[in-house]
Amino acid sequence: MSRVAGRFVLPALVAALFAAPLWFMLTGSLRPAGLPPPRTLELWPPEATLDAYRRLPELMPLFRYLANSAMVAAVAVPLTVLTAALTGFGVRLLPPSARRKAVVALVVVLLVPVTAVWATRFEVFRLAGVTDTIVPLLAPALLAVSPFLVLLYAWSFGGVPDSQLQSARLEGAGWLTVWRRVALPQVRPATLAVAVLAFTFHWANFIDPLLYLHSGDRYTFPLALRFLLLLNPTDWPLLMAGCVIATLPCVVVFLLAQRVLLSDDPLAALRRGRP
Amino acid sequence: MTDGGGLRLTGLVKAYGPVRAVEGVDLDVPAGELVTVVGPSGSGKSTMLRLIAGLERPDAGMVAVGGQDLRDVPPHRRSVAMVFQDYALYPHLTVRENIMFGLRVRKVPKGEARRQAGAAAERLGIADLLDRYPDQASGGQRQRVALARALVRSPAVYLLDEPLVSLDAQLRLSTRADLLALHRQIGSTTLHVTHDQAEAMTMGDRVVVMDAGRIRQAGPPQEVYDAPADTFVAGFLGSPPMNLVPGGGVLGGAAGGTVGVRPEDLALDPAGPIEATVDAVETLGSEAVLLTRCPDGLRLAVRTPPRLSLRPGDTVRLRFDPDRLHRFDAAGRRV
Amino acid sequence: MTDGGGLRLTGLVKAYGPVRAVEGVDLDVPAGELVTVVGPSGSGKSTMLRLIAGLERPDAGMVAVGGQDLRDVPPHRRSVAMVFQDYALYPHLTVRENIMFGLRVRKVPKGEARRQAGAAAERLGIADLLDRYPDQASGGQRQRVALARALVRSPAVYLLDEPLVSLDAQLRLSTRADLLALHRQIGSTTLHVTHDQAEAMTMGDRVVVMDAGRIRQAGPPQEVYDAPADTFVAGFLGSPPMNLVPGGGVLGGAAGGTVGVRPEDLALDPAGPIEATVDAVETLGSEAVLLTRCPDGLRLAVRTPPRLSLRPGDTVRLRFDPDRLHRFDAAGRRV
Amino acid sequence: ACGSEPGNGDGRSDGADREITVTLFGDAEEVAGYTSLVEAFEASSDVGVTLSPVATQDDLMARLTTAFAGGAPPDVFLLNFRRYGQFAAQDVIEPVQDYLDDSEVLGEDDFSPRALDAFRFDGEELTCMPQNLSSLVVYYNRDLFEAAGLEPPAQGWTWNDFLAAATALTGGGTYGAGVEPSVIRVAPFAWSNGGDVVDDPDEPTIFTLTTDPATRQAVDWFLDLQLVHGVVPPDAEEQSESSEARFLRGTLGMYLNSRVAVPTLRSIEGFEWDVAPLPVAPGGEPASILHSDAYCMSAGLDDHAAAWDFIEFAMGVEGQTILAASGRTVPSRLDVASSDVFLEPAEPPASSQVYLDIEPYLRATPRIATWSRIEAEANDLLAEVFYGRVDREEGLRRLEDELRPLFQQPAVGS
Amino acid sequence: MTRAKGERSLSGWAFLAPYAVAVVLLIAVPALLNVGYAFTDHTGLTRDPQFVGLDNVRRLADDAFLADSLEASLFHVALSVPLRLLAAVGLGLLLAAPRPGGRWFRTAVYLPTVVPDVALAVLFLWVLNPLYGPLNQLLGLFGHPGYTWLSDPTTARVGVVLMLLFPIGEGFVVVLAARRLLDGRLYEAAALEGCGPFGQLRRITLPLLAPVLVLLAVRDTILTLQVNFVPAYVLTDGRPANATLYLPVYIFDQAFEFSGFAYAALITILLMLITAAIIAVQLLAVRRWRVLR
Ligand SMILES: Nc1ncnc2c1ncn2[C@@H]1O[C@H](COP(=O)(O)OP(=O)(O)OP(=O)(O)O)[C@@H](O)[C@H]1O
Ligand SMILES: Nc1ncnc2c1ncn2[C@@H]1O[C@H](COP(=O)(O)OP(=O)(O)OP(=O)(O)O)[C@@H](O)[C@H]1O
Ligand SMILES: [Mg+2]
Ligand SMILES: [Mg+2]
Repeated sequence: MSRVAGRFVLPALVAALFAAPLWFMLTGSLRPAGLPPPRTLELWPPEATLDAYRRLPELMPLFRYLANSAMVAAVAVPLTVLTAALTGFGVRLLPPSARRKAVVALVVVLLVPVTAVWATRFEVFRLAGVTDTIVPLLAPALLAVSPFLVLLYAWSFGGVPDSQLQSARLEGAGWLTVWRRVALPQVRPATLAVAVLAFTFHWANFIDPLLYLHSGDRYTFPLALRFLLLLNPTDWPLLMAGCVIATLPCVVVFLLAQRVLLSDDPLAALRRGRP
Repeated sequence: MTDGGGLRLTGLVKAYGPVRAVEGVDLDVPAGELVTVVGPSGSGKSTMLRLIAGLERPDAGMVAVGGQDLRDVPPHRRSVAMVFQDYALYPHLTVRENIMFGLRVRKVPKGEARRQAGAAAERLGIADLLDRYPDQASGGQRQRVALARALVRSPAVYLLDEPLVSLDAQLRLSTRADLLALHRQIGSTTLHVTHDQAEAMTMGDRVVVMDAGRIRQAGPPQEVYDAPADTFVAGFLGSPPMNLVPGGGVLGGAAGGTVGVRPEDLALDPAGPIEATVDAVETLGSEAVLLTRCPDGLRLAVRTPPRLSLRPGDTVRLRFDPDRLHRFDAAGRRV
Repeated sequence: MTDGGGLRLTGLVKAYGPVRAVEGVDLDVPAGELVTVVGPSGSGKSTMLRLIAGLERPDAGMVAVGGQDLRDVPPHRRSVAMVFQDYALYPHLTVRENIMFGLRVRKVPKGEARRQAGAAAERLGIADLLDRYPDQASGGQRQRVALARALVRSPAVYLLDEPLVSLDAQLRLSTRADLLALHRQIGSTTLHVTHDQAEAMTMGDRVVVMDAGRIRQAGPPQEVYDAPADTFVAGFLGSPPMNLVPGGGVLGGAAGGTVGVRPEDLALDPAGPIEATVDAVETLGSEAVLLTRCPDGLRLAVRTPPRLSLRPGDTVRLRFDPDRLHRFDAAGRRV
Repeated sequence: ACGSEPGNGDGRSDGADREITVTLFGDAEEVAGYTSLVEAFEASSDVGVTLSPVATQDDLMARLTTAFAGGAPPDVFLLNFRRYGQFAAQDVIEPVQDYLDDSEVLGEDDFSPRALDAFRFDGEELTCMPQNLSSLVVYYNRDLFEAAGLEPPAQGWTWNDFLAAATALTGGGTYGAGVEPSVIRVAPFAWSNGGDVVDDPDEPTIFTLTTDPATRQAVDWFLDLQLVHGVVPPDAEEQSESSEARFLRGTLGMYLNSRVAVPTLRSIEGFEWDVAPLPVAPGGEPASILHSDAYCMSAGLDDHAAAWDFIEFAMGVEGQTILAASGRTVPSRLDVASSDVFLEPAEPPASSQVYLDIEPYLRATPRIATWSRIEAEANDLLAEVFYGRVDREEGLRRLEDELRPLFQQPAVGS
Repeated sequence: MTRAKGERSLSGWAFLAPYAVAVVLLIAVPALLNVGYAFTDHTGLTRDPQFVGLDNVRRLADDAFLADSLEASLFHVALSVPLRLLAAVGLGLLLAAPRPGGRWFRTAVYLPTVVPDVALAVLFLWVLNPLYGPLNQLLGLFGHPGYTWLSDPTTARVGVVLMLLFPIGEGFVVVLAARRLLDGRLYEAAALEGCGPFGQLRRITLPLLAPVLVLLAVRDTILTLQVNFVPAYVLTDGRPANATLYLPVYIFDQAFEFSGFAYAALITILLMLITAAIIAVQLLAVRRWRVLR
């Protein structure tokens, strides 16, 4: 029976622990406004209501902010994946000594604190004439969000044997074709992981819109959440509803990806998903 | 199909750090010839193929196909197909897609590519695997997929790196025949690396024996077998290999040199000049090999018919055919 | 050293989903015996070894070593060493560390483990690779590392899954001899899977022929060769394999059954009863194989001495030794 | 939506067209007010406005610093008084004095002098136009007062009256008063008692919480509310439920805050509430602290005409009325402040006159460049003392000692 | 030049080129500007910074807040990085094995990672709530009175670490994927050589995952020191008594709140040096794992 404990009871406890924050966020958003905070662990609010969600759009142009966020994500996520995948493949192609140098260089890039570039980047954007456009929000995508994602790809591509890459070359494929048709399809779990991480990043990106966007009607949802936070610091249901809306797309994207990403055998899961 | 053009290697050298994998190879393969390459493990066979394919840059020397120097031609522009020792199948593609890959890359229309892939699979007996993935096939089946992938194309040069090792004896025999038929039909220049004595002897127009990054001998198989250029080749081809007797010994003196005799050129003969004790009898079904030892400690292998009632410890007398002796000088070269 | 104890398999069954890899295997290997296992690709050889090692749980049946049922003994507590078909070397360890691994796990002191690893490498001719990583070695070299790793230990049972395929003929021969010597010295019960006819015939005290998850025949090699239990075994052992003539044909009628004759039991004889045309001549150095075709379309392989001046298309006459014919009934069983 | 709008990006630098960017801060409802203001302005003018709101003053600072450092500051930005010194000291604000003097729409005496004075960095020239005039007041729960048999607070009530009321209200899960421990909450009490929190309001070099006896008395009275009398929710209670939430729920008698609380308090349905002035020190005089935000124009831009047009409109009767309607601000325009829009809206508090009565007694904290930093650190330390995490004497001494260097920080941007 | 680089490595560099351009424009140039500013009197508001030499460096020496900030950051890294790594690796390995419902266990572990920083902080304001928060209520079940988490320097720091123990999904997924890539055959070989489950973990899994683990550790160190402060900023904003005034918070305050742009630039350099030093120590410590091979 200790087998069952090891295989199921422990994982289930861990899972419950990690799911708890999200659960409490959800139930928190369903509490009626003005109810005193619960004094015991409460799994479901007594008079659950969607009232907070109804009040949200009245307080701010919720849907415009959401649409702006969605548009940024729609452009930035594919761009991030593309950048990371191409760069990671480049690292993979280098001979071992050069590869080591590239990895060290990427770690150095990773080392540069974000605070070092926030304000000074503005200068670059101003010179390029792109302040108050979507471009500054796409800048992280051009950097693959973080060199970490590039390294993730490089490492995944490492799993594709040299002989396959060479075989494809001999069959007449250029390196871009090899990347697209031989290497990329084999690291789809990595692509999914990068896409999820990129989506979470871009969707929750707060500092870039704060610093580089000026027009209120271009704002993304994380900025809007800050307005909400101020509005009535004690209106927990409203706040939680805002958080739920901020979190929901990430959860949905993740749930779509986890079917493959976290399944017992990602390769098999991908094949089942084929048309 | 392609007429290809011959392959010429001139002074090829390649080292991996301190390891000198290929050390000056010159080879001339006329268009359409099939050459088998044999040599001990680590002798640089795979490396030579990789140099021809352009997957490695030679440290020195030149590869030319059809008279054209390929120095600056990247692999995907060389008209070369290769079967890798480890198959190099694409795990994310089905067997059919694996076979079609090279055609699709070269913009052959999908329907046509499918048809050709189907035909190649049919020929190699893997037609029923077409919709499986490589990891759902057994070792031998995978190897045939790799072969099919090379065969659907019509390159100037085929490079086959031990394409049959994972097949069982029966399958090996039939695939070997298929390969030969195909070669005759397409006529591409082909280099075939193998460890198998039978393949080396039967498949090629010529056999190339490599050792330590160099070509020791190249020529028609029977010629190489009958007149090995040096003791290395003599000891390498043939199973069991030639009995080499430094100094000549019982086979007749050869001061400073070596005298060799093949096991099949020794025979049991109660009146033979050589006396030996039987160390072991290896019965191979159709024949047997006697491992014997002369009183002076010299070991001689003798090929005999099976079902002899000899036991280890028995004493036998052997005769040899003086015409079939091979003589080598002190440096091991044939005289 | 270990005396090991014999190995007994009783009614072993293992299926992967719909694929029935092993379907009821009974086998009894006395302590210290070396058994070779042959069979076509996919016949369940590797699966059988994995069941013995405990890497798979049998669906039914039992594995016992030295009389002890191993059902609930996990692999790391079984005294079993295995050489995997694909080597399974640890990429993060040097060749030396790979060989030492098992010793270190068993708390053999470092110095002692190094010494033993060095000795094993020496014996297999890979001593100069000791400080390289597996990916810096050639295919044949890797296989020897895998072998060395198994050989430094002294388990009750050795399971060798095609341990010699990647070696060239010479190395194979010498390694084979090494293995045999070692076996004699250590005396562990050993199962040796191979595709190589010569190995199957020469190495084992007994040979086991598998097909489709079952054992077709088990016995001393020459006995199996001389008296194959059925047409499958007859066609499987021997290279080229036995000529099988359904209905008997030119070999003399056998209503409903099959008559077989080995290529070495056919001989060229101008007065022979069988007329045939030569399709091909495969010269193997020490001998040649004639592939011939009778007027009724029947193909017969004939083993002959080398250096005959026959060309494809020539007509020859063949004789056979009636005592050496093999007769099988309609179900393919020997009569 | 963004990508499809042609020609965005560098609209302003074209020169010919009249486009300005206005950066300001506020919560969702305030921003809605500013949006109406901008719409009204655009309807009456040829100037186009890009409204660029952020939520908090911290966010505002981040955005302004980035924009200034990057060389593209907004035309107009809203600045709280306590951050003002930092900007004024570095001459990045285009003074409004000349524009106001030339204006045909606005006159200096339309506005609260106290508010204007706060934005004269050198004491002479007006640099920004303060748009509101909030102050620290006491919101109280009328029903609780009645239930406890207390008189509602009246003009001129004293510290003792306050403490007595708070004590009477405390008990049974209810607390008498809620106040956050910070410099701007303590200062009015010190002023009322004749002291000051710093040694020199114009060129401060140190806090005087312990050295000035009058200030010390006020500080002790303030700290005693929590540490001795327990009429203010203790640490854990305050963290669990803020004073504002408590007041909303009806379990807090009095709540000290500025006008900013009003929109939230208006959501109260269960009881009556109103606003009262701060209690006066025994023998002292009334005092409160100025809370004000001002429109500033960035220095160094080519043309300030359009920006001034906007400020003129926002500070005019129409603009101030629009904002006053939100209930959140006390207009700095005294005519609008004393009009019915502010004093008699349909909703509480009934006694909005309180904000105006205190106007003559409003004082401001020092305007030095490092003030916002000093204040932030001081609040931290004060909270430690207020909630008894450190000993009172030691905590106050640390507050004075540790912050002393901040007063001497190199004068930024000199 | 026959010994010229192979076309393959040329192609490799070509694939890296766009990224390199982006790095130069968006990281190198801004970062170098920032380094330059560290030796000026730039406030962030004016546009004509003057070179002041080492004035700012001298200021570092007697900045008591910086000392507090350093202490907070180092405490945070020392506690947070090992715990986060342990959790990610432990859970990754624990949940990697196929089992019915395994996917949902893994999903649950990942979920907190998708919660935006601000939302996470807001949530933990409630979790750590001294009277109503689930954490103190849980402690109550064991008869512990609970803490006023955010009032005491130590518990406040622990609270932040606790909060950051939840979003470990990235490391978790990477460990999971890496573990799956390992050849099952190696485990079989090891088992047959007498290696039990623990031995396999020690001799096969960990060494083979070493490059990934080191990468994760390096990244987590950087993340913890430099990026993860956003939720901390919302949760505690440096309080109480500078206990959570992590370096990035201090930098942010200096650069954006207090017109200390140049000084902030200098502390940024300091932060980078500290991060590099910690990473160097880590790499030295695992040198024998040959992670860069
Ligand atoms: N990438 C490499 N790094 C270092 N040494 C290498 C590398 N590849 C091959 N070698 C060495 O070069 C020599 C020749 O290798 P190669 O693969 O050409 O041998 P081979 O003849 O194909 O052997 P096999 O029959 O075992 O496949 C060997 O000694 C091998 O160890
Ligand atoms: N993991 C698996 N899943 C599904 N089928 C499998 C698996 N492993 C083996 N098989 C199937 O089981 C059968 C027996 O496989 P096994 O590996 O034992 O063959 P083998 O005799 O060792 O063949 P070879 O000589 O090619 O190595 C084959 O048909 C194979 O396809
Ligand atoms: Mg090779
Ligand atoms: Mg097998």
